Amino acid sequence: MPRTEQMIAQGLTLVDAINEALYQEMERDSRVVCLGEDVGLNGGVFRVTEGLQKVFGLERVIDTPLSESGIMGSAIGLAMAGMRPIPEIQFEGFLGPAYDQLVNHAARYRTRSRGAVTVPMVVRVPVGGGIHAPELHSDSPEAIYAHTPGLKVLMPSTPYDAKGMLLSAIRDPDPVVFFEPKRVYRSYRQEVPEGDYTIPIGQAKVVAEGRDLTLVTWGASVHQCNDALDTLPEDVSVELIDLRTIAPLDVDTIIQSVEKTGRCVIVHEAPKTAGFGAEIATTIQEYCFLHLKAPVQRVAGFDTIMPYYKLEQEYLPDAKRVSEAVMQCLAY
Amino acid sequence: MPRTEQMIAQGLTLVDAINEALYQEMERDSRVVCLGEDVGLNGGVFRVTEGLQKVFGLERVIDTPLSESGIMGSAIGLAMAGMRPIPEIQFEGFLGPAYDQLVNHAARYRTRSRGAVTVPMVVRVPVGGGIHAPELHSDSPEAIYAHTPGLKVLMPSTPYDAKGMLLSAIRDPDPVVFFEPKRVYRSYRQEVPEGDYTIPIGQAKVVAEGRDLTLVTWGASVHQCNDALDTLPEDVSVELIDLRTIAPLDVDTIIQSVEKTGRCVIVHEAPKTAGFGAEIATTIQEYCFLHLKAPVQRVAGFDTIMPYYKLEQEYLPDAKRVSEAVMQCLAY
Amino acid sequence: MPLKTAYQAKVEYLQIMDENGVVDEKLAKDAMGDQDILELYQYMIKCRVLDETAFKLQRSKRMGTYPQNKGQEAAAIGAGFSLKRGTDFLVPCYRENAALWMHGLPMHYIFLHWMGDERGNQIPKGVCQLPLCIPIGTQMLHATGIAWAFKMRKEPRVAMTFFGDGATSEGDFHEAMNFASAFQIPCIFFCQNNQWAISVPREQQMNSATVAQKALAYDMPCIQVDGNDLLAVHKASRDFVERARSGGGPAFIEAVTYRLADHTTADDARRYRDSDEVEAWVGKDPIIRLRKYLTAKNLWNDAKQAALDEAAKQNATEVVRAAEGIERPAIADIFDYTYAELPRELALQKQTMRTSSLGQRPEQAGLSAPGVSANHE
Amino acid sequence: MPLKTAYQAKVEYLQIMDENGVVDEKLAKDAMGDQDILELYQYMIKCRVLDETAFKLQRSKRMGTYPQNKGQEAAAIGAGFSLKRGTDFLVPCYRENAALWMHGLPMHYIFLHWMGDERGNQIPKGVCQLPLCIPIGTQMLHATGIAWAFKMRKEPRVAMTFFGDGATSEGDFHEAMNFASAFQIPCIFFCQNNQWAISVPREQQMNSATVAQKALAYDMPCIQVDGNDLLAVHKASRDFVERARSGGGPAFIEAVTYRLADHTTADDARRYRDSDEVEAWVGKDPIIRLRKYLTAKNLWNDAKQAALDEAAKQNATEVVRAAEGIERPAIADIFDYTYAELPRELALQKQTMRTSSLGQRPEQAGLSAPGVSANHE
Ligand SMILES: Cc1ncc(C[n+]2csc(CCOP(=O)(O)OP(=O)(O)O)c2C)c(N)n1
Ligand SMILES: Cc1ncc(C[n+]2csc(CCOP(=O)(O)OP(=O)(O)O)c2C)c(N)n1
Ligand SMILES: [Mg+2]
Ligand SMILES: [Mg+2]
Repeated sequence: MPRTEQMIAQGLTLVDAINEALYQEMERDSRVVCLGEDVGLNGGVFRVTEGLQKVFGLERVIDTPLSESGIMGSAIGLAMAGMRPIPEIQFEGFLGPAYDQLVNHAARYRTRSRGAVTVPMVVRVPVGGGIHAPELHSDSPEAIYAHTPGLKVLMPSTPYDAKGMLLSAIRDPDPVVFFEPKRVYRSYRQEVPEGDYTIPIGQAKVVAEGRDLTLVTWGASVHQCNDALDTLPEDVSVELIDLRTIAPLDVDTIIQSVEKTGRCVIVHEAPKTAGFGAEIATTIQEYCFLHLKAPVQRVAGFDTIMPYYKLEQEYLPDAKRVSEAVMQCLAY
Repeated sequence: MPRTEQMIAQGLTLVDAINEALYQEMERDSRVVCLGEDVGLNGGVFRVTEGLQKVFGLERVIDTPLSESGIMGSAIGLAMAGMRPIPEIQFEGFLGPAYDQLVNHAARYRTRSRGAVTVPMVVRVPVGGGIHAPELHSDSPEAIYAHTPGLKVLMPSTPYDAKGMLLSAIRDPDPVVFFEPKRVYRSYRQEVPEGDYTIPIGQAKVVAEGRDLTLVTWGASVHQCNDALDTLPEDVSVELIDLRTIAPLDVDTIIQSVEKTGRCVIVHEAPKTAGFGAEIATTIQEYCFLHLKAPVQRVAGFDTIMPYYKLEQEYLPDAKRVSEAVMQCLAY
Repeated sequence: MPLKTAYQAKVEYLQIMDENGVVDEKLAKDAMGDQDILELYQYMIKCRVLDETAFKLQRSKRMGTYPQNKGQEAAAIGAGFSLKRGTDFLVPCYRENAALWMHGLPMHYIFLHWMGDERGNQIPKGVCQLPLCIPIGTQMLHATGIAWAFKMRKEPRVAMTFFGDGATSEGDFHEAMNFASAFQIPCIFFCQNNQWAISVPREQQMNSATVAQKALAYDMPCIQVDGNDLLAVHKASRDFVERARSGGGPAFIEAVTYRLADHTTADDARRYRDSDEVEAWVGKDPIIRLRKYLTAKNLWNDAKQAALDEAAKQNATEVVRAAEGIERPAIADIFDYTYAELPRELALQKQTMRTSSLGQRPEQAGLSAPGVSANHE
Repeated sequence: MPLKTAYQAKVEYLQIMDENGVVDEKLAKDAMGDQDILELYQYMIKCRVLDETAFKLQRSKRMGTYPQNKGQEAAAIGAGFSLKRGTDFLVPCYRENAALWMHGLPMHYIFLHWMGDERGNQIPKGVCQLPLCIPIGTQMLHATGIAWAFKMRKEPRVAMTFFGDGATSEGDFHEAMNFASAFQIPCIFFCQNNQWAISVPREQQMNSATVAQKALAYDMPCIQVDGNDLLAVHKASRDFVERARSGGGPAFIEAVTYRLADHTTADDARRYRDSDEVEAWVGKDPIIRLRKYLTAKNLWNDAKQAALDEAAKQNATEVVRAAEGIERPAIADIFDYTYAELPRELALQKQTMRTSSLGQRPEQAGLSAPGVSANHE
């Protein structure tokens, strides 16, 4: 939606930036439609689609029945028939009922039809913990979808990236899962260009340059890692990489950094075992074996169910756990 | 079912062994019921439940509607109410529609109810490629479920292990996903004790001892790896580990081996990226960093959709790819 | 064009007590007696007060997001009252507090749940119910499975599951209904059609005239009742429960009611619905009509109401005290309840509260004690 | 006990031509003309011969698992014939070959599919259909989405999706029906009720008297037709298709038919069903009754049949030649079609046919060329 005075003065939140990308792309491309539970008049439970129905009408911003498989499956059909659907799944926990349509259909059509049928769509999903939400509203399932060939998996951590990445995603000819870290939704504002710009899918970002150790993360954890950097001793120089795209992975940016630093800590909210951190650590030891001065470490969610909110802060990796792991890795 | 003459003379196939475990446990424990598509009169599409309905009746060996979420969800209810359900999902591809019930319910009930409600059940699922089956009948989704706290994930590779592991699984108080590598179903026979025995969940097996390199694998790939061993030069001594249980992982057995050999190759059918091989490789470099003489390597499925059967042999890791990786790792 | 009729069916609607508390005498004969009405009325008042209490707790940040029950008390309790405590099984969604309490759940459990504490789900032994269910539509299959176990073991027990109008759009609803019908499982499906699923009105959720007719797809007996009419809800529930208990199979009940409050405390319903509509339904409040009925029958008066209001307030205070008085949950819980036994890696995580291998075995890094932290912290 | 009726509905059944080829003249008036019948009859014979051909190919290991269509030709083609080629969209399951061919798919594509070759799914430009769908029940949502796009763009186009009786038990069936109904999407749901889902008979799959009544849950127009009666199938399909095209919304058709063969070539139906039942249905074969009808009308005779049989055989030979004559698929295809563009890691996998990093960059191990293999191989 057009910018408010607050946005002009203070910048955009993550919610604002995504809303702006949707608004601008819907203006530009009449094939784009948004659909999902409560995305219309109510503007979505996080107000990400706020105002869009008023501008683009009931036919392009669609309140669907409470039916995630229905949303995903019919969005697949819309995409096949030449539309550019942007289904919203209200919380990452509710990807569950839509799993089959996403993994066994959206991801497979191009290859199973040898290019005759394609599914250009962007599945928007709020993700992650830290907002005192009820059960199944705080998970981080990105590894599941990164393990699914045919899908691209994105997770911006800043308003600026969110807008540019979402515009890329909508224009991408393949299905994209666009995870939005809900903890960042309104946590701060940032200056974001008003015009059209894209951030290429598959490019990580070096948030801070450093010599001694590489810190790799994505989503809300980028901010925890940034906090951790502030607590480290002056003479410790850490390179912080925000993955932005989880699949396909930007191997080169990671490798270049670790070849320089020789040490790496990976941070994510999802449970450690078989989380995406494992893929990164494995890739690093494959390619940087002779450069590594210490084993790659993972600071991740525990291998338990994400707890209800009284204990969620203990579950989520925080700046303290990150900086401790950094110091231990440096001491190795 | 009682042994046939062929079974007495030549041993049991994997199908026979699983059938025998089901038969014996249903005799022993009246709470055990099997349910799924075509598991009754038809004995399952792979004949794993052959004959059971005749012995135990329509109430304990149940042909359900074509409804995987229904099978999984009602099995959860049965388990909660004191039964010991063994749902069969006809092929791993059809876990998709049951994903939500398995991951967001079966796996979570103990923790979300702080032990008040538990889900002791075994989900039997034929898994993997290599039998010229149609689409979605040849996948290997074990990493997905290994990334799900609350589930145990098993995949036997031999008739002997299958019987003992299935008996353990049925008696386990938590939900177990029991993957049955369909390529092995009837590929050979093995002597299997007739009586009751269990193989503890969480224990890997050292199939062959060796000095120079550790080969870690599970399911049907165990046999490919065995074939690969035969093709290696005489003086190369490889330790082959069959994981058997994927979650919880037997870290100790792997670490002990790699501390000795200093090299490791992991083999699995699933796509490489974020596959379970990544977890193992990461764990190894975490714990055996100073012992490693070469980067841990993965011989896995490609990061593509499992192709239709004309090309499946090119997709699946075979003895050649395994032995080549072993030799390259040794040459590092 | 057709030659013959292959199937026909209809859905009937039941109301016994109207908005003015006037009952249809003929229909009322077989309904609940005045003593029961009196008891349940008091329950409903307590429930309403607790609902307001929870709302206030949330507003003062002493509770997380909370979904109010306001206006739906008759539906919940009329149905819940048809079940045998300790025998029949109740599988809730999250908007039938009164039914759960009636069926034996200590009231502060539900508060604990919404305070972000799993102990609110730790159903005491002997209380036959599952914890609240957040993912919509998923719990009906559990009820179906539980009731199926009763049938397999030939126990004269029934399961009842609650869900909203929105929940009927999920695939799991369909699969549960089909299983229950195909295997003639003693499970009662109770839909609280409160007209809204967050911001989506029922007519947009589905194109059908009633929710109840969804049962026709499964040849399952069904009825639509005035969900704000305690008597109608209870009579339909009781009859179907007893029918199921005696082997008659599953049934579906649509209770037509209304969500008088916002969807949850995180919602603002003024964004999407008219206050006129809400006003109209305020007049149909299940509590108001019961009071009118009881007053007309000389079973109730202002003094009794004042005493009840006071008791309800007192009760709320105790519930809040119980919910807030509990010690902070142990962090060990998140590990100890993942499996019956702690796997080794998880035990290590529990012990060190770390996932990094160096955090778990600092000796790897030449550091000494587990959990050692860098000295700058 | 109820006060009033909230909803009522019925399902009607249509048959125009009976098992002896005798038509109900009144009903037949508005049905297909004899020229069309003649053309479709020939199509059905070709389809039957191709079906037998596929069966034999499987038995001689020249094809993988194959699901026969035998006995269901009238259902498939009667429905398919109601669609406009190149305009309306057809979303199949896997047992309606005749409909796909009729709708423009070169016949050998389906053979290629079952020969384990994705090129069988590479639907040619201008042919408005999706490839065969293996996971049951999942494709109906795609049809719903496609038809929804037509509606959004105000194109006078319709989608039709095929599925079996078993498929109606899946949650996705329900979600697709509800979406189509809620948004009044021009999608026709065509159920081939062939009485079996592998070994599970329809009466065990569901407890309802008809499949068609499932549409009542969504207030969706529906009909049950004799699925072995080409005229009835076509009339119902055509009417609903045209109704949808002109904005009338979705509809559901249950075609009562029978799977005369095994479920697939991997199945042995004698394990679970009586030969008596099969025999009874052989008598209702859609081809037999058409031949009787045409013969009685003097439109057909033995000589014509002999010529047709010969042509059908000839056709089958050509189809097999086309399917088997194609070069082996390039292994590059599995990489090239994963995404529109090859990501770097995938390009490396394609180039080296290795996933091990040392296999991809052997120089890491001090070895020279990519793809180098140990010399013992
Ligand atoms: C599977 C799933 N999808 C989405 C949500 C988010 N959500 C919570 S409540 C709700 C609406 C529920 O409506 P209804 O079933 O009518 O119950 P009510 O809230 O009206 O009692 C939605 C969409 C959820 N909890 N679970
Ligand atoms: C989701 C899913 N579950 C299970 C299967 C295995 N399976 C293949 S066909 C079939 C029966 C299908 O019955 P129906 O829908 O009646 O179609 P028909 O084969 O009779 O044409 C089953 C269970 C599948 N392909 N997909
Ligand atoms: Mg509702
Ligand atoms: Mg069928």
